[in-house]
Amino acid sequence: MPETGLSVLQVQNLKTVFATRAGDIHAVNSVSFELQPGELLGVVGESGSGKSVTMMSLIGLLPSPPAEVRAGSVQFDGKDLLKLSQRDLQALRGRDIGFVFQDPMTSLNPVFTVGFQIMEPLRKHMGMDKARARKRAVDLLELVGIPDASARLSDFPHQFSGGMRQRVMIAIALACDPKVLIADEPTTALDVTIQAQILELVKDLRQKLGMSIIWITHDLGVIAGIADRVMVMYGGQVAEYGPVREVFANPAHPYTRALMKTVPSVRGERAPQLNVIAGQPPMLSQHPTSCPFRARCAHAFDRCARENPSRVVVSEGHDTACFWDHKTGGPRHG
Amino acid sequence: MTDTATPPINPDEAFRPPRNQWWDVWDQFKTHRGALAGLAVFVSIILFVVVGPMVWQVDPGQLNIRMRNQGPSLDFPLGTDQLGRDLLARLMYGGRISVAVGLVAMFLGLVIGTLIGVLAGYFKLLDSPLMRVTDLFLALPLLPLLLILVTLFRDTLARTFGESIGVFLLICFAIAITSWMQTARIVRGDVLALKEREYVLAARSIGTPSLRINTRHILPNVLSPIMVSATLGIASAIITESALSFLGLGFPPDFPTWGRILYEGRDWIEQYPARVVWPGVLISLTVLSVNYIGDGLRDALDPRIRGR
Amino acid sequence: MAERRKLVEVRDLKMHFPINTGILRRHTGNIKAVDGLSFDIYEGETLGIVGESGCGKSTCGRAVLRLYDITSGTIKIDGVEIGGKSQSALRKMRPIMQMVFQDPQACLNPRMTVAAIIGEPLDEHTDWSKAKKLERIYELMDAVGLNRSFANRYPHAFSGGQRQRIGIARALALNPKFIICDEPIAALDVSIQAQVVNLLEELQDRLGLTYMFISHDLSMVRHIADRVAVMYLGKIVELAPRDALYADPLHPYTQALLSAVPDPDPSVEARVQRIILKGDVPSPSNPPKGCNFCTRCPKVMDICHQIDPEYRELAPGHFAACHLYNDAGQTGAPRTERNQQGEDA
Amino acid sequence: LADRERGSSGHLNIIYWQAVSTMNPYLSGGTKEMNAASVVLEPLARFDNLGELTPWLVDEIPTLDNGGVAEDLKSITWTLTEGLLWSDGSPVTSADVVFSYEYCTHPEGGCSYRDRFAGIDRVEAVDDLTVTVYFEDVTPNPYLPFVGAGSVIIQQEQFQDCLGARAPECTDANFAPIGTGPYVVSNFRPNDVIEFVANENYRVPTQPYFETITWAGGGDANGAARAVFQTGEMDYAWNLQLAPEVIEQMEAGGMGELLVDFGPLMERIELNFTDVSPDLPPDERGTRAHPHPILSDIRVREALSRAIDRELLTEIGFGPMGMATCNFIVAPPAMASPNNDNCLVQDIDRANELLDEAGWERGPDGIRVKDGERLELLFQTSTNAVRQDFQALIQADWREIGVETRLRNIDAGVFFGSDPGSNDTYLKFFADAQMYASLFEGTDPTPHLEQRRCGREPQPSTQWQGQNINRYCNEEYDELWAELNREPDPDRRQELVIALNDMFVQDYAHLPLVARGRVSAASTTVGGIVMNVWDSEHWNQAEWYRIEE
Amino acid sequence: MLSYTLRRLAFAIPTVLVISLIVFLMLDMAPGDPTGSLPLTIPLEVREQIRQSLGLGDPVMVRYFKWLYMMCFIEPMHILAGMTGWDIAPDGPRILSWQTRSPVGDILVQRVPQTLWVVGMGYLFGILIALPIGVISAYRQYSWFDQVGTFVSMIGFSVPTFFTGVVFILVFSVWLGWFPSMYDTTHNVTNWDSFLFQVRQIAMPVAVLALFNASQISRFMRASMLDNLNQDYVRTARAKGLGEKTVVLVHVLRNSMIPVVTVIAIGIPTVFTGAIITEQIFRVNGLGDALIRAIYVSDWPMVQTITFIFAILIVLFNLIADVLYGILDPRIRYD
Ligand SMILES: Nc1ncnc2c1ncn2[C@@H]1O[C@H](COP(=O)(O)OP(=O)(O)OP(=O)(O)O)[C@@H](O)[C@H]1O
Ligand SMILES: Nc1ncnc2c1ncn2[C@@H]1O[C@H](COP(=O)(O)OP(=O)(O)OP(=O)(O)O)[C@@H](O)[C@H]1O
Ligand SMILES: [Mg+2]
Ligand SMILES: [Mg+2]
Ligand code: NI
Repeated sequence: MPETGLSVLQVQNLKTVFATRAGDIHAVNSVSFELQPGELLGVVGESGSGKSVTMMSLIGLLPSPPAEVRAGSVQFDGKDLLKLSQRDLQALRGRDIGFVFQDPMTSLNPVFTVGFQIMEPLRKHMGMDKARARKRAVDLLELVGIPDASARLSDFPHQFSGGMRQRVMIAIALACDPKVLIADEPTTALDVTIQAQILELVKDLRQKLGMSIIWITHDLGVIAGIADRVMVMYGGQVAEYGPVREVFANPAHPYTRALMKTVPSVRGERAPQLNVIAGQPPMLSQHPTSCPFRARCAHAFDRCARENPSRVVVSEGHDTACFWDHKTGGPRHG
Repeated sequence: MTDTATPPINPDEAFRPPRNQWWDVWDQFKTHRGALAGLAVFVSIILFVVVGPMVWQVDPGQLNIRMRNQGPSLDFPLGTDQLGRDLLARLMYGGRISVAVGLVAMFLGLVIGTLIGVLAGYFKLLDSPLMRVTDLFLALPLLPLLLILVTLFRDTLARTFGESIGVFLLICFAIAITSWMQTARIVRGDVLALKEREYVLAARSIGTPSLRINTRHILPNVLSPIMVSATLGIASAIITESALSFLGLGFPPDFPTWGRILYEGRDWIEQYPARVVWPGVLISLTVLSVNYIGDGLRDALDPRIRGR
Repeated sequence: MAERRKLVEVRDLKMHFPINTGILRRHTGNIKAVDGLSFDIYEGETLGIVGESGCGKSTCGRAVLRLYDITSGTIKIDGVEIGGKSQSALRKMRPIMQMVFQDPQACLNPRMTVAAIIGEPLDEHTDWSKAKKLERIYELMDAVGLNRSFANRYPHAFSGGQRQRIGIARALALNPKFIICDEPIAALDVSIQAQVVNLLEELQDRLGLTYMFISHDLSMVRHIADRVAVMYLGKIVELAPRDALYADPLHPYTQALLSAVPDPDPSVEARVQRIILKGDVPSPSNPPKGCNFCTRCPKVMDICHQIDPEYRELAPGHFAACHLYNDAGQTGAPRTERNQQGEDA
Repeated sequence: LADRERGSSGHLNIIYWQAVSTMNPYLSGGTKEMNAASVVLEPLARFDNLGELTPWLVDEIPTLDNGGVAEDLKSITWTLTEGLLWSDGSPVTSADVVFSYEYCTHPEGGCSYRDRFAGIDRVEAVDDLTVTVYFEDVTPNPYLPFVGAGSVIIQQEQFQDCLGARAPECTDANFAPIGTGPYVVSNFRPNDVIEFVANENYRVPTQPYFETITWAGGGDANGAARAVFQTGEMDYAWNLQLAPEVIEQMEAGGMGELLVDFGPLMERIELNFTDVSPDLPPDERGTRAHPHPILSDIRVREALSRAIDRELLTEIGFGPMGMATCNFIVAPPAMASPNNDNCLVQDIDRANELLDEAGWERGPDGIRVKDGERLELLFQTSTNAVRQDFQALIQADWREIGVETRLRNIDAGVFFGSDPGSNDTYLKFFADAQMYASLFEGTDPTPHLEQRRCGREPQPSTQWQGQNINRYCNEEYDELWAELNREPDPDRRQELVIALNDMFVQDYAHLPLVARGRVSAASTTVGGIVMNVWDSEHWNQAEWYRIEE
Repeated sequence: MLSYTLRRLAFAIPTVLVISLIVFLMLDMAPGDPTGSLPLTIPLEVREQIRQSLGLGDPVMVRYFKWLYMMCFIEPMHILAGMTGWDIAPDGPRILSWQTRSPVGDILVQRVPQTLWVVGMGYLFGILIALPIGVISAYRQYSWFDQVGTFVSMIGFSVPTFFTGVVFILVFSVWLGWFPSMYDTTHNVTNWDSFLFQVRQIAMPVAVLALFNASQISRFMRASMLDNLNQDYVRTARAKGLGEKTVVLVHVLRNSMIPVVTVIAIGIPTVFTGAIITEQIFRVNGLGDALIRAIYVSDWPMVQTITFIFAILIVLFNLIADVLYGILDPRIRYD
């Protein structure tokens, strides 16, 4: 369990369910984590493991219906975000918490100019007039490295390349100097050279503005490069959580271990064959009563099918939800 | 196995050879409440007009001069008209024609509209000419056109198919030829977008010729706008038929179609509103039921919704 | 290497999308999506094509299969020239060459069942009985690792990796010799990427397939390809055997590309020196004068703004187009030597 | 009554649901245009509500007795009232009368009332006020030209540049003719609305009583009736062709009353004497070369007539606005034959007997058969709610005597058109029976009776033009008509008309059904209206006034 | 975009000409007869003369080109002269209606105001009603509001206007006496009172038409909103902290309007041919009334001219719709 301290954001036992015609989908189950000031938390996990849903649940961005946040609390600035009224949430979104969405191609409104879209939160939250908002928008675009920013304000999103659009999204999220930035796979759609440009930018920003960042990605390489802590998710749950070096050096959860092995590299030895995690991700159609990874787990045993493991601390600030002890190679006790 | 990606494998489903996908459609259709209600109403209307006259064996043309303009009674459940004809029998008998014309004309119109829309959308060269033809048809004054059609073809058709079938075909054709344009436009718009889809390219890479690309990949995906056109098309076909018959371009005056009953009742609206309300209700019910069936079908035909 | 048969020979392939303007639809310019590519693919090998988004990789793949009417150039597949053939004449060639598309969601018709999708090529090119087709469909599903019981499902009910398998099964249906894989893994997450890549490799081993593997994921390309071509703005800037390229990239763009790849090991990550490119990719309708890369190149020279560098073989099997290596005695020369040494590694 | 002044009644609203398209009756020929024009343009003499000739712009009607009509019956001389002024203040002269003749008879003018001037040799102005009409032939009835609302006097000054082909181009004149009538057009919108103001130069100083008239057009008969009977928006509504119950119910409100009068308008069924089978060659189909296989037998025709319940038709279709009849000439009353009342009562038994006699035996389904041919008739008419009801009723009546009837209704524009290319015109009559109404202008039925003469039938050689629609042919009839056409004595003429009528009707050449009244509605607040079926309904428009409560 | 528009315009002219020729030939073939509506008392010889005086003696192509010349040159000049008071009206014959024997152009000019007042307003109000209904139905899909909306619009579409029109007249004119049952085409709006009268007299026909139009357009609006409400950019807008109102009415609406605006634009030409039945019931003598009457009496020059104008409008508004599409949706490029 994460220790309580001077955290900006503290999530406890978050549970999100999609009520669909075919039944409930338990997309997020008892997720808890916290975010320290100025920290970058990397979130990794397989597609469909609930990364995006978790983050969107925090500030009520999921479409409801079908989404329902069934339990948990999200402490931010002394308030529980899940209990805030719609109006208070609106005041908070964009101003205190910025969000960069997964798909830059569709996340910008195609019929408004980029400038309009950047200026919108500025005028709403910071009460800026048009001229000042414009000036700030130019600054933001320059900050994210778009050349000739003032001219490009009046362009439409489709006139931007994918990488530039992603940077516009980041500019929007940063517009009001939020305390927390949530970036959902901001670089997946980009090629490496542009991804590198953005990673540089983020490092820069963190230094300058001191904001806390949650960074979702599949790319372990990215996490390794920029994150302070990492949270590995699987099947709607937190599988492992800890400082990045610690987790990469001593992965405690069998899923994390398997994940590390699947990735090929441009450097070093070229493996003759890639490792895969056999099997399929879980269905999430019921509240989990057993370990979601057990069907694909190399170390699964009886208990895994009977009980859903809760998170246990394996070392300082590093915990995992598994009955198997990577140090001993046998079942964990207690 | 409950938490693997695939739902528990249903033993019947597993290894069952691929079945006609219309079964899937039906399975899904069954779960759509509005559509089922629509289907029930539609079937009742069909029964009403097809089986109805066999049960309620009253000649719709039978005059009962002494029983003119009666309200509902045991002998005349819906009352009688200005010549003492039984309204119920007329509605049942007339409904056959109205529903048949509505369906056939709508269908013909859809076929023409879809064909033109697909051709225009798919083949760049045909686009401009076909859309101009659509403009032409939109601009053509309907009535003179129908007059010409009737003059040119009624006798020939009547001789080849017999009077009533000839007139029926003529009317359906006339309505279809003057109502396909909307469909064509909508379909064209969708096809323009669809043909750029990757799965169309994929089909081309397999070597599927244009014709089958259209029938297999494009047409099924424009079904939903077509369905909307169908719904609106039935209503306008029924109303147009009555206008035609009323002008003497359609069925002989002793064929009591719904539209005609409605038109005839128009003058009596104040005295005997029932005479307008009943055919009006039947037309509206038909349209509504088709609309809901269309809704259900659209959902059912979309496998993405089906799974939900 | 040279004794192997060339299955695909592409010479000076150009694919320009016209820009027409004016009342008379005058042809006023071109989007030079692919602008003069030449390469060969040997039987049984995998040619990787990398490059950033929008540089013409997909267009190149589609043009080679003649899904587009190409602007100029020749394409020879299995000894048959198909550059100028009509679509109906190509129909007979289709079974030899197939394609796996970039987006597994978009390339499957959402209204067809898996069986129907995989069976479509069979419907088009064979006159087998229903039962025989079904037999083949099941066989293919087994081959790509799809459970037979999925045959009646629709694409939306599958995960991305499974969808990509359906696409692969469809491509395999007619026993092709040559498959173009257009970013088959870009849309998938890591563990599934690995599944697909393994599947492709396994099929190549079993069936002796030839691949053209388009991707912007350099680590995957390194894993799967035998030779790699790097594209930038419609042109190949460098083409070399895999190990030669990764070990010793010649073109500044390739160098930047490789240096930008993040490494999953935090300790390595911390040490890596990145070449961060500045500026944006120019538009293919209006490429810069001289070398296409001159607007972003960290090693740009005056000549780069004047003359388009020639695409030359700088070492056996290692081609590049860069002024850095054009004059003997420049910085590039010793590298070439080193490269020669590493050739058989 | 004495204190009524010109303009004292204020404003009058008239609604013509069939709107007026022009104010020049010569260029239209429609009754509605004639009616509207009649409040501006006037003839020399017109018929009053009893059908009597009344001097209008003249002091007396010229007759043989007063010497106005020449002894040889070849000319008639009219003398204008002195001091008549056009509405623009200029005097009315005989030159205007002559001009009116020239205007309408110009060969390129397309004047609709050209036939009013048929048989005229010349028209001469004797002096400023006297004008003589010379006929080519002996003309026992010289009261066609310049008599009645269809033959009005127009101002030479205004129309002199509008002769012949230029007639339609004079839009201003055609829309606002200068006239002698009680009103002047102040605004005219074709097919929409006319606004009239009182004519300052009208010859009766206290008239017209209404200062202004709005003559609205458009809408439908129902709305027009409602506007008079129910909302009171309109004071007068013309030609209410509505079901009797509908009108009755509306009238019950008490805001307006129905004005009905009977003229020569009569609804009838024509029976075809020729074979119109489509199997015949096109130039023989529907000609006298092939007599009708069924209807050539007078017994069948009589049976059809007797089977019809005319009283019922009247009740359902027209109520108080119609009268069952068995005559071809139903008006003027003096000319209506008293000899044919036998058909007024439906006689199914007699009809059956007749058909039995004629050899038509009932088949198993009740339809009669002879020589393997079914007694089946195609019965067509124009599209009109009442006519379709009639079709249904007659179909039922005929069904009762074993005659099968197929019905067809045709758009009126096509049915009454004369396009030789269309097979649906009443002229071609490619059916066995057809129903429509017709009438004649004025009080003299001679031209109307002429229509049934042999040789006047439409046929391919005449491009299907001709007025003997049912292709009736009877030498006796032709001779009798020739006699009528020569006969000046009114009493004898009356006898001849009745004889011709009886001959035609008793041949069952066509089946008269209902004499139809002209039906208009007037608000109870308007007085002075006198319904007139022989002339314009607005013949005495100047005398209409508002009844003060 | 400009060149696209110009190119389309250049194509529009031949299109309209071809349409007009086809319509002309068609009308020539039609079985109606301009003398068919005259009383039967008028003898056939006279009828034939009337036909000759209408110019029916000329060969059809001659008549067409005469008409075309008049339509494209003389009539516009006359109408322009009438509007501006300039003395530019050329001499020479104008297109004369066979029925009224007056220039067709003048009649059309007279009829445009009514049509715009009533049919135009009906369309306008239809849109104004339809848009919010469509937006709310989509925003609250499957709520009772949506269900009722679907039901009412289907009824509104399938119940003919003559029924609703007569019911309105009975209730509001006959029983309640609120509104006149007949439209006064001579009424001029000069001051507040006359404006109020104008409002009263258009109230019912506009209501009837608005109901009908709203039924159709609200369906389109709803479908289009539904398509857009689930888009990713909506989530982005929410993430920026914008209020629901801004999100729906600015971000979603603008995108949803793209197809709807084109549907509306394509529907505008039908305003000009009027709503025939409604015009008849309320005695609004507009263009629709002119057209239908002309057809009934086979007044082909009138029909031809109205059709020609209609064809121009159709071609033009199709073009406008396409161009609007391009303007509203910056992604669309025409080249
Ligand atoms: N609107 C929705 N309705 C139903 N289920 C949903 C919805 N949105 C997400 N889910 C389900 O919630 C689960 C978690 O989805 P989520 O988007 O959080 O995955 P993710 O970890 O972000 O994956 P990716 O890496 O592909 O973005 C998935 O199983 C998905 O099917
Ligand atoms: N049909 C087309 N018409 C016009 N331009 C096109 C067309 N298809 C592609 N292009 C242009 O050609 C260029 C190359 O596109 P292509 O799809 O080949 O890029 P890519 O390398 O596959 O990029 P990605 O990695 O994003 O798939 C792009 O600039 C694109 O805009
Ligand atoms: Mg996600
Ligand atoms: Mg691509
Ligand atoms: Ni433009």
